[in-house]
Amino acid sequence: MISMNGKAALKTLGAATAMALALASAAVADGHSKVKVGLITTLTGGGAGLGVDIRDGFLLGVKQAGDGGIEVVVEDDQRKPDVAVKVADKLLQSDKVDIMTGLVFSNLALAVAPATTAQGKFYISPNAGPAQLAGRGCHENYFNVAWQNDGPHEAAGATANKMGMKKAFIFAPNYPAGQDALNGFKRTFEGEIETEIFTKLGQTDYAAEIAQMRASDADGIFFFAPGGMGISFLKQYADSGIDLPLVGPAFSFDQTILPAVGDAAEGVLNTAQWAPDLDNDASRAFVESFKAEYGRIPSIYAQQGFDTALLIASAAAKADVKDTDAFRDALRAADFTSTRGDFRFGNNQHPIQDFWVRKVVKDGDIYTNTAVEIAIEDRQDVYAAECKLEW
Amino acid sequence: MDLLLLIEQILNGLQFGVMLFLMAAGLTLIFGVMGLINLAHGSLFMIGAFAAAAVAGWTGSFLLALIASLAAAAMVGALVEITVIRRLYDREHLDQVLATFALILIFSEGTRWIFGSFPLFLDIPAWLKGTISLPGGIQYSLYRLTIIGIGLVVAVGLFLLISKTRVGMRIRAGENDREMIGALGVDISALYTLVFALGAALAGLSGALVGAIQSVEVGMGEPVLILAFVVIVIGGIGSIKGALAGAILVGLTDTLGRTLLPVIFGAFMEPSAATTVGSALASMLIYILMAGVLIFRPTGLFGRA
Amino acid sequence: MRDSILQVRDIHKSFGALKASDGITLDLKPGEIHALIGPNGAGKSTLIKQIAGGLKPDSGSVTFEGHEITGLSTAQRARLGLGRTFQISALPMGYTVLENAVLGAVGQSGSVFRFFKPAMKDPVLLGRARDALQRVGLDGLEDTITAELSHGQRRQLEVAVALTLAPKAFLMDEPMAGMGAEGSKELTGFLRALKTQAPILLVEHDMDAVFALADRISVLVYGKIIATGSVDDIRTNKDVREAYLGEEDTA
Amino acid sequence: MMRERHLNMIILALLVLVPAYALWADEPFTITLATRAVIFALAGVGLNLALGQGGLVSFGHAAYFGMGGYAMGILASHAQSYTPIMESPFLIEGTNSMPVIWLVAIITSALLALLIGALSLRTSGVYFIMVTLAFGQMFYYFTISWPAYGGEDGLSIYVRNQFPGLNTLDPIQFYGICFVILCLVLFLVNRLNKSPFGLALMGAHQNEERAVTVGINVNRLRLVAFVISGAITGLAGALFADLNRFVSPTMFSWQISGEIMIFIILGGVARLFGPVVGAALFILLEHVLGGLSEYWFVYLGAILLFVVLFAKGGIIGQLSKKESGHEG
Repeated sequence: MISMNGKAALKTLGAATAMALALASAAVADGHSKVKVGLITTLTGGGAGLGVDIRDGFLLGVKQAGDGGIEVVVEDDQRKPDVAVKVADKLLQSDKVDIMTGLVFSNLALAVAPATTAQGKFYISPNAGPAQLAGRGCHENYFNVAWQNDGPHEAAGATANKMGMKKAFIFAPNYPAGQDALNGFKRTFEGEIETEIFTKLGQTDYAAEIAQMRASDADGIFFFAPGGMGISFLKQYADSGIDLPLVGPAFSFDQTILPAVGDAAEGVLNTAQWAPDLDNDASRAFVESFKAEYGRIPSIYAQQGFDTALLIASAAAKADVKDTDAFRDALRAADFTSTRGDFRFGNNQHPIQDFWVRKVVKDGDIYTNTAVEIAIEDRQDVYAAECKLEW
Repeated sequence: MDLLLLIEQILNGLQFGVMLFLMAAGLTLIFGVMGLINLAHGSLFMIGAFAAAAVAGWTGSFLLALIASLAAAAMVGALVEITVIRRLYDREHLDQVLATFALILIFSEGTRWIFGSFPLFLDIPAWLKGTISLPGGIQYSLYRLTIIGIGLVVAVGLFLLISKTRVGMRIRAGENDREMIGALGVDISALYTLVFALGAALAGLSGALVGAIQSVEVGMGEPVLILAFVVIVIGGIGSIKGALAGAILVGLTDTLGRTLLPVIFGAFMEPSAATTVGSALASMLIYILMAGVLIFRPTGLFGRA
Repeated sequence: MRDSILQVRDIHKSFGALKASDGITLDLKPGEIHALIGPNGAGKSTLIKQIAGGLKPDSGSVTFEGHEITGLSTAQRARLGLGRTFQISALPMGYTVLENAVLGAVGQSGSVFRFFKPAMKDPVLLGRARDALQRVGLDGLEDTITAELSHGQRRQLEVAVALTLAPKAFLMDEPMAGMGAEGSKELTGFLRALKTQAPILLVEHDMDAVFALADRISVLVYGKIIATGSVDDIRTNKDVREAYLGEEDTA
Repeated sequence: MMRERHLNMIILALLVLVPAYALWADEPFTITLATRAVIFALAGVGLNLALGQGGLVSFGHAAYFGMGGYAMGILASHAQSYTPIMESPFLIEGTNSMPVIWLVAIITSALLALLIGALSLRTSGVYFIMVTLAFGQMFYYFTISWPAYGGEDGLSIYVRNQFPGLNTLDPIQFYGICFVILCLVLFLVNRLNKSPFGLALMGAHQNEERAVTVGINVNRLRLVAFVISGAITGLAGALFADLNRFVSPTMFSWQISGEIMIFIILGGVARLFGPVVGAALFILLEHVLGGLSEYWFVYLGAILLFVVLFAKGGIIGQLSKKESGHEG
């Protein structure tokens, strides 16, 4: 069914958890200071679903790692950069956290991460991976556990090649992440771009774009439309009767929004670093425990939050967080069992990892994703070359 | 761009306009009769969509869902009118703005409290799915065509309601002279509640109709609200006719703008720059339209001086 | 014969089919009170707006002290010296009596765009304001909030504000409206004294006051002046009796 | 109950004492919060001039707040990257000097207010509210979709801008700068309120007909007030950008316009210190309620609704017996 990555670790959940617990308690026993983590994420307003999943995944990870060594302070950013900066100040100045994490959106991460690292604290991104922080603007205290933003789009380009797409109709909202998305796709896509369109950020009616798709000569569509925009597009596209194949990054097909899209998404291929049925023990154990704890299937955001917690726990077990250099080395080692299988950091402290092609399937009453095959193996982002960090 | 595509885009603009009309009609009616600016109108749009999604989820019936959206929005509207809004009629616009802004905060987060942070599912019913062939070979979404139809029926219904019925006569009297209508022995507070509930129901219906092809989520109402304001400013406050004209003008401008502008810029710029500049300008186009109307007709196309 | 200060020449104004001003010609001479009377709907408000500003005639002209003012804004006409009072008191109700008068002085002096020096400590503005208040007999109520004034006092304040403009003519819209008999009588005396400073175009419903005060009367019916003349001329004018007084009798 | 003047003195004293205490107790975050409150207050003082004194209910003051923010962001980002803003027809370079940035923020936001004001003031009442809101949204969408200065990502300025003789990165010193500016603006606005201009502006708000018939060009009067108002809010935007060392299109969003209005109504419309009290209270509520519940906006909405419906005159109106110069 699912091809197993040959190099994937074969540890059982029990072993993984036991080890994490052991390491965490060992950390305290070693006299390492407690690690204080500030988690800022979007808990109110439009993007709250993603933030809730990151938080829940992270807290589950902390819990499984044994909560003795890590203390978490959660704050809401309301999806406003200035609020994010304010609560970041609170966490740094008032709560005196050692590590910051949690932000969902790139524009918020760009507001918070540089200020955090400039104060000698770590920022470990569980989601947003803007190019600015991966290339020339990389920082020794900035880590990304999810992906550089272009990754899923590059994987989508590779997937389009595998699908046999020759002339692509591509669109994304007109904002930096959207512009990066189209560039990422074009980087790996080998066919020709038939039409390229920028839609308005937050646009919910795609009738005009769908009409253009119908009129075009394209043989496939790549799109990036996160959140509500994706729900709207997929429903309207399904109703349009156009049968060009779709491909896109997971953001329009993830567990947080699939129930709202319904059968309009069924069968569509999309790309991410993880899928809920990924065939490795750590992932299986994570999905089971997340379901048991929260009563829903975890999204990639939850998975990223979970992995972030595991990474921090693994470093805390090795080094004292007050010893910044040692702790950084421990983070760089990425000595944890990722739910996505292989995981290591590149020189810019962003993941080098496989991206999967996933397919939306109906499992009973629930829509979810199943991993189909690897889209790109061991992918490192292109910005890493511009990063001057040396370990 | 060929003619068929252009016609299809005009239909899309029309459909978008009709949807805006359903929002703007309620807003303009409420302003015309009660002199109230209601920012929470977008919340009623959202409530309609959530009610429809919830009922469609329980019963599986889209018609019941539409009825639920009308009923829920009208009920919430009437409730809000009785508890909060009627204290605002004699207040300054500033108080009205802030009180209804407060209502937005309460409704948005209250909805999230009840329904959770994730978007809800609401789909087009099977009997409205797919496309039909129009003369000339245009394949057009049956559902979007239905929205245009419903919008036009509502528009005609509103005109008839206001021009032919007793309630309509009272509404017109109320627009012209608020004291007069009280003197005529009409129960003015009941009339106001009715008008507010009617406006709310239209917003709720609009939310449900749109919810089937978009995302039913918290905060879905405010972008539409702001567009509805632009519609009213262009059409003239208090005028149903103006709301219809303004809505269709905004719908067409926005839809045609975002498809045509990048093409036009493409004629003399390199493609990716044309896409960027064209899209940036398209996002501002309806506001530029509004500014243009203001320069020549400060009270809107159908507004009274 | 002395030149007119204000002249209205053949102005026309229509709203659709309704001819609100149908060739009106009218003038105001120094030292006189010229009353404008007419039944409801005769077009008095329309005429006043065309004289004071706010409504532009379709044709015809309004001249004030030799200046053509037909195209000027209300504010510009005011600065030329056209003082105005309203039927319903138009005063900032939250201001004190003195503040209201100073506001008039600010408008008169053209000092609106001074941002730093306090208006209520400016001796020139204060002097002008207090002077005007004294003339209408409100000098004891300087610090009273306008909203707390009686109806008659508000009328007086309206006149005082108009006085701060050192007007060359007054345009008064029903100053007697809502006044008791006592108040009307007092105001009548005041207006009679005022006309020597600047003539008054008086629009008034109170016939007793009009007949007691006016030097000349013009009668406006359906957008036309049907008669202009002295009090006696008007009393005896057949057309007026028919069109106006007759109508009033049957009303 | 006390006189409004005494209340204002107490407020000023608190604005000195709270940060001083925070400094002594080594709670830098409290200073950050106070700085935020002072900057929001300044934005509110700007809007209050148009809204309170002038009766111009602008629902689009985020446009000037954002404009000030971007004035800072653009100048500082060019200074940061050592690239000129433009080279022809003449050279304009970036800068990281606060006074220069403030000046540019004031001028650009004043010009923007002149443009929007000239168009919007053709309308009145509820049209004006909607039109200003729509223009604000226009700039919001423009900044998101225009890629040159970061689009939705905004601009990060890594080092706070410079003020001669001060270390602006020290929270208390930056607070001091903001506080002094607020005091200065409050002093100037107070003079303005009492000047012939202020008398005419508030007079025209209460009775436009009267202002016109005493010969005041009300349109020009309001436009000037609107421009000054926009300029003050723009200055606040520049400071806010420096506080966060970050600007983004959300500074243009309509929620910001709404929040600036909230400061005014919470504190008291057309009262000099209304926005100051309102902003401080808002920050406090945000801090306290935000910690209580994920759904704290519901409580904020309820409090706001209560104040609008039942506590006319805002906090200052409730605490002081003297009515302000006119009926709010």
